[in-house]
Amino acid sequence: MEVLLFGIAKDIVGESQLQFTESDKVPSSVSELKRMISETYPEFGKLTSLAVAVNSEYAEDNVPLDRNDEIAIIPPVSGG
Amino acid sequence: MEVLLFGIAKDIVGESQLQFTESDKVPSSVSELKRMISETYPEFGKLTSLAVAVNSEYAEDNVPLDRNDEIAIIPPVSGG
Amino acid sequence: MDKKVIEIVDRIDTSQVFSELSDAQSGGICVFVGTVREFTQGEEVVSLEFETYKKMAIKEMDKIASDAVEKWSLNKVIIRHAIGLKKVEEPVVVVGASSAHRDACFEACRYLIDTLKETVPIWKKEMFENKTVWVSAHP
Amino acid sequence: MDKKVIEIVDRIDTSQVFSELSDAQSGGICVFVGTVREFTQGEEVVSLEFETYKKMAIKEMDKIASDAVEKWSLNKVIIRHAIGLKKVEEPVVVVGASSAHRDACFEACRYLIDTLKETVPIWKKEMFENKTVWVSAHP
Repeated sequence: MEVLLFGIAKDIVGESQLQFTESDKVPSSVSELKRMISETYPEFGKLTSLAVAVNSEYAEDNVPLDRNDEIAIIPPVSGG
Repeated sequence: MEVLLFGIAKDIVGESQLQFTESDKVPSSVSELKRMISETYPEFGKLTSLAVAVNSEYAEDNVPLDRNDEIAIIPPVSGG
Repeated sequence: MDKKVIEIVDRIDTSQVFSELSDAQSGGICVFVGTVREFTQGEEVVSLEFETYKKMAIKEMDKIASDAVEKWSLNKVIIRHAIGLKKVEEPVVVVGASSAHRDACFEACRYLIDTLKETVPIWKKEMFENKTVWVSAHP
Repeated sequence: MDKKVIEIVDRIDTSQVFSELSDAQSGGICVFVGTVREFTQGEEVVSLEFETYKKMAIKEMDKIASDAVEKWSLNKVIIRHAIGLKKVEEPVVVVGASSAHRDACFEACRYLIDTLKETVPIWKKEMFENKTVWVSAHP
């Protein structure tokens, strides 16, 4: 499973994508993904907000993740 | 004394200026001017509002008029 | 460019207005353009004709601009009105404000057009197929 | 032209926006342009850099535009955002609405920019002389 990273999320991880390759460590829901990245990279816990997009739509915590989904971490937006 | 006319005021009078030539009929204040033109041209009484400018500033009813002033009838404005 | 641009013109060019309002201290620019609409209250408008008492109109527009600059700490402001015959879709008025933050330029821009319509001696005649009407003249 | 213009571009040209929003049924066009301001909280900004998740950003911008068209019966609407490096005074975003009356285009324009800032996945990095900051990232 691949997770796209943007803005400060990319800086925190140091990559533009996260790879979940071992099947026992692939997050099964939005909330599990958020928990896993915040454990591995505590800097995520300091952000104003943290959202996840599934197939380029904002996804609630209970949304399940499939390895064919396009998944992205959405740190606090600041366009305009 | 000359009084400039614009918009519908010009249409009502049929001229772009009013002339007050006989000294006994020259209005001495804004209110007198308004009364005189409304008597001569009753159409002024039907307008939404009627203002007078003295030296290109809105003037209250009690402002005196001098023959050297630049005087104008300001019918309801509708710019924009 | 001066902080205030106050003009009565024969024809409005909208292409330069954001350049005119550009300022290094501004994060937001809000501009309103009033245009000739084809229908008013269901009747087809052929054209509009604008007339002004120019000397007084410039004075009144300048007061509005100065009040807005002071109230909203604007970096730049524009009030530009066209006169003469205007056809459907043509711009007749442009007002704009440039400020550090967007609240100020939105509020100022709204103030500029609302106050212009109330106080500036400009008169609009609507030309329909079979009649002409001085707008707002009668209740 | 389509009723909605939704774009992410490298460089914004403000000179055509009023032509793009022009419509025979519109009496008012309101446009907001966001530009790079030289100082933020007293510190001198050298430049801004914008990055986006383009596919999702276009979707979110389209939702905002569609909601505004419906709510305010707009004749035309534009949301155009720039990405990449932007220097002081450069435009970074243009939003605009074209409607029969001015209330609608003012309210819609404000809604477009406010909602864009809340939901559209675009990120802004402020570059100062000695540091860079992702705007709004931290409380």
